[in-house]
Amino acid sequence: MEPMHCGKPRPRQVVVPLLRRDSIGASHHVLTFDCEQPLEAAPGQFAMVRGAQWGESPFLPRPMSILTAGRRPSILVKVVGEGTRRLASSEPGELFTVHAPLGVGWAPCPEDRVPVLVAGGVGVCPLVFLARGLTEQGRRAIALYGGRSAGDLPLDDELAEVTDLRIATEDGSLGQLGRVTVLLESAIEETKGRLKVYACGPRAMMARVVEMCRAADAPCEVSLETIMGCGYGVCLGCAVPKVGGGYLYACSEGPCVDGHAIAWES
Amino acid sequence: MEPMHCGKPRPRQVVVPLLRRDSIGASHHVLTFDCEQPLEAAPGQFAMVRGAQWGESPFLPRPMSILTAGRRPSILVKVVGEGTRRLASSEPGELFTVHAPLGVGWAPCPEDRVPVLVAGGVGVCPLVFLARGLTEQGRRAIALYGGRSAGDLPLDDELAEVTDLRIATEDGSLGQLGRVTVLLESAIEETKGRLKVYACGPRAMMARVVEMCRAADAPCEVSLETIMGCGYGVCLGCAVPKVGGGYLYACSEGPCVDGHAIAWES
Amino acid sequence: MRCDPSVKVGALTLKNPVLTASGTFGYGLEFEPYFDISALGAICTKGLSLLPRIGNAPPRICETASGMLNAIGLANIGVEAFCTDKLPSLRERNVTVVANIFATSIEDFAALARRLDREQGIAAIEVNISCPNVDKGGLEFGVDPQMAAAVTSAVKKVTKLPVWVKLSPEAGRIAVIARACEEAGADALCAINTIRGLAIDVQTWKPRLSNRTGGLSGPALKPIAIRMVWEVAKAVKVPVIGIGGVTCAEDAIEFMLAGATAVQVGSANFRDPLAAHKIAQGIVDYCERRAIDPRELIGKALL
Amino acid sequence: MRCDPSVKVGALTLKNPVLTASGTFGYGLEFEPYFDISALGAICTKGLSLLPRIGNAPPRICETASGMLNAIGLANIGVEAFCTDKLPSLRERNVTVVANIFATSIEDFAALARRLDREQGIAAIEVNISCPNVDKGGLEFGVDPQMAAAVTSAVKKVTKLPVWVKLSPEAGRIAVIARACEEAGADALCAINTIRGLAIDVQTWKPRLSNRTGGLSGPALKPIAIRMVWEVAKAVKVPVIGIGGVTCAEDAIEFMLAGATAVQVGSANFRDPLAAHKIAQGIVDYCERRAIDPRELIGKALL
Ligand SMILES: Cc1cc2nc3c(=O)[nH]c(=O)nc-3n(C[C@H](O)[C@H](O)[C@H](O)COP(=O)(O)OP(=O)(O)OC[C@H]3O[C@@H](n4cnc5c(N)ncnc54)[C@H](O)[C@@H]3O)c2cc1C
Ligand SMILES: Cc1cc2nc3c(=O)[nH]c(=O)nc-3n(C[C@H](O)[C@H](O)[C@H](O)COP(=O)(O)OP(=O)(O)OC[C@H]3O[C@@H](n4cnc5c(N)ncnc54)[C@H](O)[C@@H]3O)c2cc1C
Ligand SMILES: Cc1cc2nc3c(=O)[nH]c(=O)nc-3n(C[C@H](O)[C@H](O)[C@H](O)COP(=O)(O)O)c2cc1C
Ligand SMILES: Cc1cc2nc3c(=O)[nH]c(=O)nc-3n(C[C@H](O)[C@H](O)[C@H](O)COP(=O)(O)O)c2cc1C
Ligand code: FES
Ligand code: FES
Repeated sequence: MEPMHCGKPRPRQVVVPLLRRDSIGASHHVLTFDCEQPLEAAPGQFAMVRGAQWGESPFLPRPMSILTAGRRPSILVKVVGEGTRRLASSEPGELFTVHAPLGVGWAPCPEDRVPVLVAGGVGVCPLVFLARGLTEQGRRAIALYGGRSAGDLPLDDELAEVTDLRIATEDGSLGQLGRVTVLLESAIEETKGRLKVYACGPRAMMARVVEMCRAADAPCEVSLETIMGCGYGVCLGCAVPKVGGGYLYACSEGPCVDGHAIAWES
Repeated sequence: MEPMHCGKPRPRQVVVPLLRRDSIGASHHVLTFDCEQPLEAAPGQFAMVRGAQWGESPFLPRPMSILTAGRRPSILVKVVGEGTRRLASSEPGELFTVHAPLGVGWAPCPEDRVPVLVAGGVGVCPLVFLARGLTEQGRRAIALYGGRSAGDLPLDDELAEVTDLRIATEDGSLGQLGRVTVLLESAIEETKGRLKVYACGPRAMMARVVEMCRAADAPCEVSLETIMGCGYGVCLGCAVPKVGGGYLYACSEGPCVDGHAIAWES
Repeated sequence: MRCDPSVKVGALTLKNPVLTASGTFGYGLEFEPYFDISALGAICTKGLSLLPRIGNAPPRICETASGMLNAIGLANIGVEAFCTDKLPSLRERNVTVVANIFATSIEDFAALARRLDREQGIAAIEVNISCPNVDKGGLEFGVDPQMAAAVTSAVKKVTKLPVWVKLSPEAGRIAVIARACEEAGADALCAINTIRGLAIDVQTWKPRLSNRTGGLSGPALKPIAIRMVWEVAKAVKVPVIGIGGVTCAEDAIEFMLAGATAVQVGSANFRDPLAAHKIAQGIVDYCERRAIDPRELIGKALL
Repeated sequence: MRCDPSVKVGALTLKNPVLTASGTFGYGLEFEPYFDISALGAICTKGLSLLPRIGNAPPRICETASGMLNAIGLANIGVEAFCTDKLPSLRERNVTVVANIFATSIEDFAALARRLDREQGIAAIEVNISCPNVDKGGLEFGVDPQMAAAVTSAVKKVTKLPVWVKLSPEAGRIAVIARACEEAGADALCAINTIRGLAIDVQTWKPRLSNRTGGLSGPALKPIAIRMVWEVAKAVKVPVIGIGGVTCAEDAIEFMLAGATAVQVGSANFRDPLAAHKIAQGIVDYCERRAIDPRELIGKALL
């Protein structure tokens, strides 16, 4: 895997039309945009997205992981509030400001470790992108994907194409009964601790994953989902407490960061 | 013509989908809504309209003359700012709050006078509605319709169907060269002053029409287009200065009022 | 669980915590076609003065981002006409009426209260010491604790009705004014009135309102209003009534969590005549879903 | 007509009337990938304190209707690191730099100014006496005319740089503070900083920000900001720089018509890194269309 931290493509803000909206169930929607100039992005980077016609409210753009780059970049939106509701109900042709690529993507996986991707809900996006990159390099990741029930696992098919996918649901409606951490336990055993974990999902999940990796002495990167104002380092709104005090800024020092560096308890 | 002031239908606010949008040139759009319960309205009454998904900004609904009533009521929108831009760019299926019928419509035309409708721009709406009502009663109005050029005369065909229509444009691109007041001069002569004028259009036009009617000793009703907050008499935002001091409220005492009662100069 | 939405504002029990704000609900009777307004916590009348006022020249309102400016100039029919033409109908309909009053001198405030005290069917007097849109007597009373206290006690002295004082957000420290009014006998404090704003037309280079400045209301104002309600609620023991940008039940609940016993719905009435009614219902729904009593919300975020 | 957009703020000539507001533009270098920031009127740095500050615990921001609340807590790298790590690059790029400073005592304000006075490449010092988001030393200086004047003259005494004072909207009478600062030697007045607001999560019953209150910025604030700029511009002779909710050229022009010589673009930078650049261009377009000089706009609606 190529170094993703250096030689980062330059972020730009463009106004582009929505090309298509693919809705997966009621609350997940893949939005694909039509860009004249291809969007170059590395797995784990994100975009700040806002409807060009939203007027003054909602005021700020919304951070969204980049699912695919290129001329037709896409994101996966889960409806949680007004901004995501508007994104989810937009129609092809509508104009959006897309500010991307932003942030620091995933770091390469050491040759001697198995990449294990742990996804929860929409946290799957940056991991699908990562898995595709790994596949291109001829590496195959193990993916662990969990949710409350089968309906909370968008893009499971996409993930299955490029990984060795294992699923857990809390209600047992798909895959193993229980949380994704059960799957991680097996994966740690299976790889005899020679794994590198990449995790993205709810905060509580990521905290638990990091804890398990610490016990197994395994590296663990996480993609942080904090509230963001600007997405490019100028508002200082996205502070995340670090181990040992102080804060890191999720948008410019992350979103992909060393999970062991985060003070999860705070 | 039945008395429109009394026995007014009760106003209601409903949430209804846009059924169709018919655009006339770039800046005029007829919006037709789909109401379960028919909208009962008298010519000259108006609706307060707002997109149900606009969020908090634009904040207020926009007053729009009712063009047609019934199960599929319609309005004609001219784009002048953010609210009308949003109305004009909305797609069938989008939901709107429609609060109608509001205000006092046109008063009946005395049997011994010829109804003469003077329209400027989108002021044509309440006059088309009026002309249709008059036609149903077996009366035919003279309509005088003016604008800067041919493109400023939406619904001229609709008006021609139900009136004896005469057109004036300032650039001479359609009808007589000049302002609509030139046509009014002839109409006053033609009817030997036995006319009742109904006018709706830009303030300056209405002021001039009222002045000419005063000189001819003819009754003249106008439909006021003031800024409105609520449209139903509770914000006191729509004050219009009266002859002799004080204000009348365009939404509850109008929009159709005796033109001679308005202090146009102020 | 069926919840009982009634709240007590001092000795007065309101059917529910949703009132309508002065100047945004006419005299109440305008809502006849829409719903039974006696079901509301209360309605606050348009500000009443001793003599009728015709108000400011137009334009009186304009829209701003998520809000609006108004400079109505306290147009009203006068206290006398209110008592004879409006109040009897309201009384007949069993509406809980709060009479909002406005004057340019302490004497006139007292005279208004004295006049209203003679009437049946008024639940409380709301003293507006915070109107930004009149030449005289609006803000002075609201930004100076001594003046605010003087108006409050002058009104208290001449009426047995509960006296609510409506605070201005333009006082540097709203809690200081609030405490002064409480000490002077206010039975409840209402916060906030509008904040003065200005909008200029970049085509004509003229202010959008004839009065130049106007009071900002609507959702734009809400975070400031919530903060002020929180500050006032921490500073006083009497009930606080929250006002500013309430458009939905969640907004009302936010005010209650910040310390408000009840809320007033203002500009939202312009968008939807049923706004207050729906908000009251929404609070009941929220509380039933959570199996709590609406009164439990009051001040829960005060910590 | 080709128009020359430059404006004079006291003795200082700015390339155009569009600056970027403190705390919304980092230290400027973050904009390297987007455009040449030396083309701006000026950039105001994130508020600098004597020692680095890590800022408040998250959440630090939340969105409100047409605006946002922030309680960053003046996180900054400290004046020393600014002078050694950031300023040289800015100087090299010919950026017009306004150093925004913040302290909790008059002595520290003076110390900051003294330190900055030693550096080349600083066009002016902007004294923030109006930060609502710190425990100490934010608002006290901004709401009391004596204190505001004391800070101003302490800073003036130790620097030859132009001193701008950034006013708080929370002073009861902003014009009084403005006049006090002018008399104490301020070379320009910047208005306004954010107004404190509060937002509460109705699910968790907790404030949305860890600091509880935060400063409201964005278009929601604009009418209040315009009104205050108008009041300040009427009260003083020194230039006024307008801030609050500027998102487009029309907003900037509105501020200028109200009396501002220049404007600062704040939260709008979060939506669009090119916001300030586009606004500067929009003002030129507006003026060329009307064949006027941008300076002619200043105060045209003051009457
Ligand atoms: C780097 C990054 C990548 C992300 N990728 C995706 C993605 O691919 N797909 C997706 O659906 N979502 C993603 N998110 C989360 C998404 O940004 C938020 O869900 C969205 O901003 C909420 O906006 P809203 O207006 O719908 O909700 P609001 O009404 O603003 O808030 C609703 C709830 O969501 C919380 N919230 C608000 N903003 C954020 C935020 N930035 N992150 C997390 N929670 C938030 C609020 O605290 C509140 O509880 C990502 C966030 C980050 C920081
Ligand atoms: C009774 C009545 C009937 C109307 N009927 C129609 C109609 O059938 N079709 C139509 O296109 N328009 C009609 N209007 C005018 C329409 O309401 C306004 O054009 C609209 O509210 C402007 O909203 P906006 O957000 O687009 O413009 P804004 O951005 O709010 O303002 C743009 C410009 O329009 C002016 N304006 C704002 N509100 C009004 C208003 N209520 N009346 C007049 N000017 C206003 C502003 O002062 C400004 O100069 C009617 C108005 C009234 C009072
Ligand atoms: C058009 C209008 C007229 C108002 N008139 C009065 C009034 O007469 N007396 C008063 O105390 N407040 C008056 N107010 C203030 C409101 O009662 C309320 O305090 C303010 O609008 C904030 O609430 P909102 O954001 O819900 O509108 C008026 C507000 C508006 C918008
Ligand atoms: C995230 C954020 C941080 C800010 N930090 C500072 C600061 O450090 N110093 C300061 O004087 N003002 C600060 N401000 C205030 C802005 O400079 C500006 O006065 C305010 O945001 C209003 O302008 P706006 O509406 O254009 O954002 C900050 C504002 C925001 C939103
Ligand atoms: S989101 Fe603005 S600094 Fe990170
Ligand atoms: S528009 Fe509100 S009273 Fe007429």
